[in-house]
Amino acid sequence: MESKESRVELRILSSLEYTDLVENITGNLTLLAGCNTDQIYFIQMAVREIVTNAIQHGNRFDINKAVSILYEFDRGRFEVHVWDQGDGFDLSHLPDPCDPANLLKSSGRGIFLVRSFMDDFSLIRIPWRGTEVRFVKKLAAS
Amino acid sequence: MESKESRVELRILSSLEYTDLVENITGNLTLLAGCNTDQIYFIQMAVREIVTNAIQHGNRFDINKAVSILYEFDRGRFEVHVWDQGDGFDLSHLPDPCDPANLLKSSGRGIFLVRSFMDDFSLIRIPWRGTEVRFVKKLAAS
Amino acid sequence: MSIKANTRKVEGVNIIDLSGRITIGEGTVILRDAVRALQQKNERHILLNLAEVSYIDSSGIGELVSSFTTSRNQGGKLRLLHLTKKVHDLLSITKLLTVFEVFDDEAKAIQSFRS
Amino acid sequence: MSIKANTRKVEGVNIIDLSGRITIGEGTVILRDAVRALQQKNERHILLNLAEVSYIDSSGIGELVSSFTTSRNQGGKLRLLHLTKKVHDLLSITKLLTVFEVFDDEAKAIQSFRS
Ligand SMILES: Nc1ncnc2c1ncn2[C@@H]1O[C@H](COP(=O)(O)OP(=O)(O)O)[C@@H](O)[C@H]1O
Ligand SMILES: Nc1ncnc2c1ncn2[C@@H]1O[C@H](COP(=O)(O)OP(=O)(O)O)[C@@H](O)[C@H]1O
Repeated sequence: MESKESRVELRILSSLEYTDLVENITGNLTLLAGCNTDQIYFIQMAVREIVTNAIQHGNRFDINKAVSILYEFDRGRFEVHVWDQGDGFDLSHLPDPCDPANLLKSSGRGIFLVRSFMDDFSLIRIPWRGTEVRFVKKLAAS
Repeated sequence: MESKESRVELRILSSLEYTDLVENITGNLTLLAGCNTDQIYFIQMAVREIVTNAIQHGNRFDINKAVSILYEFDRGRFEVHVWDQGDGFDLSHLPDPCDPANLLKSSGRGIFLVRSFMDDFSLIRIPWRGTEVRFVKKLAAS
Repeated sequence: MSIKANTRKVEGVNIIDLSGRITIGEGTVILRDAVRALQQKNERHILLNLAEVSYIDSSGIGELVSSFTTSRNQGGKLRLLHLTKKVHDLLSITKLLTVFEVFDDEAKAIQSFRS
Repeated sequence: MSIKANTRKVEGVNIIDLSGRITIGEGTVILRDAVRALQQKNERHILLNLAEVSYIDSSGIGELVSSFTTSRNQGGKLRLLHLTKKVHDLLSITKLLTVFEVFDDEAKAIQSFRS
């Protein structure tokens, strides 16, 4: 595949049954993008965490709501957008899972991990439509 | 996965680079649907042929046009819809590739094969929007 | 794709050998059930062997933490054995290496419960 | 994922050993190029060994047919060896078994070009 941009969109229902499928597809696409083993692992993990959040927190497992995933990539970057049909949330209000007060909490580490491993992370609330999470992994021009 | 219906939608650009990806995804979904090896082979082939047609004949490799694939399945059936943004064609005017006069033609066997292996096949032209091809493979309740 | 948990007892320590993927859903449930089964029998020395864990997600990490805290709340001890590089890195970045006692050697891990 | 074509000559017959997937794009191009290379050297006896062909799509089938007709138009012969069940079934359903001469045995296939 040349350095022109590739784009693939995927839409699933709000059930965790699809997370393995999404992981497989993400794996296929990262290979197509020429990612190395570490990049594949980090991108698969990031997509899994964010899609799980979209199903769980965004659409609250409502099977009538969809999660859309848009992959855009070329040799230099792998970008992912995930939309759900929920009310969104405020990134600036998320507790820091590494704060000693939160260390023993049993949740709240997903977005932290994604932000640690991805090069760019943002969240947009789209009024009346839902939430979009976007992140990018830069791929070293190898 | 229970017998309730699953639904996954995929959108790609009009380039043959995506056909292997689509085949992989189709493979993943047929496994999720509990298809057997033969069913997987036939469904993968059918999707490949119809998506290739959509890219090639429908969108004429125009990278600005998309091909959408909707998979709907449960334990009893695997249904696929493929949309392109082209002008469509008339199924009833397709030459029969098995007619002795056509046997030595180098093309024109894709739809014939899909119709041979699938249980249902139809084509709808959607005015100003494109063409939808739909087919179904019945899965024996095993 | 999913996880297996086998429990064996060595010198008074219950070792749960986990293999596969500890992820949201089935993966975390199997881990939780294996730990709870021991806690219900009042077994207080639990060692989770993660050598064969190929993948863990944030829910899996959360489940390790819950297992640790429920154990501690009962006056028990839950420790970790044989972290793969991936799991080690995730526990490191989430600062959980400061919470868990982690061992590379089964004998030493077992011994640690004596003190 | 794609196809390989290796040509060898046995008793005046050019055998192209194909392996992999003969599908639209690269797959059919490699087959076409291998056949053309022989035709340009005026080699008229071509045997396509499909034993290792795991998959063929309608474009691949079309390429087999083109190879056959260009060969015949030059007064040559192109025959098939070792069809897998999948390829056999596809050629059967498309009535192409009535077009191609197909062999299961390399020696017999080679011999057939003598007559
Ligand atoms: N798509 C989403 N829609 C609404 N809220 C979300 C979404 N994603 C995350 N959140 C909120 O952010 C919090 C932190 O998410 P995360 O870091 O992934 O941890 P966890 O999922 O374990 O809670 C969630 O508990 C939830 O309140
Ligand atoms: N999506 C499509 N849009 C427009 N025309 C199509 C489409 N799919 C098939 N066709 C027409 O039907 C013909 C037969 O298709 P097919 O049986 O797949 O054989 P082939 O692709 O080898 O020509 C094509 O040549 C084309 O004219």
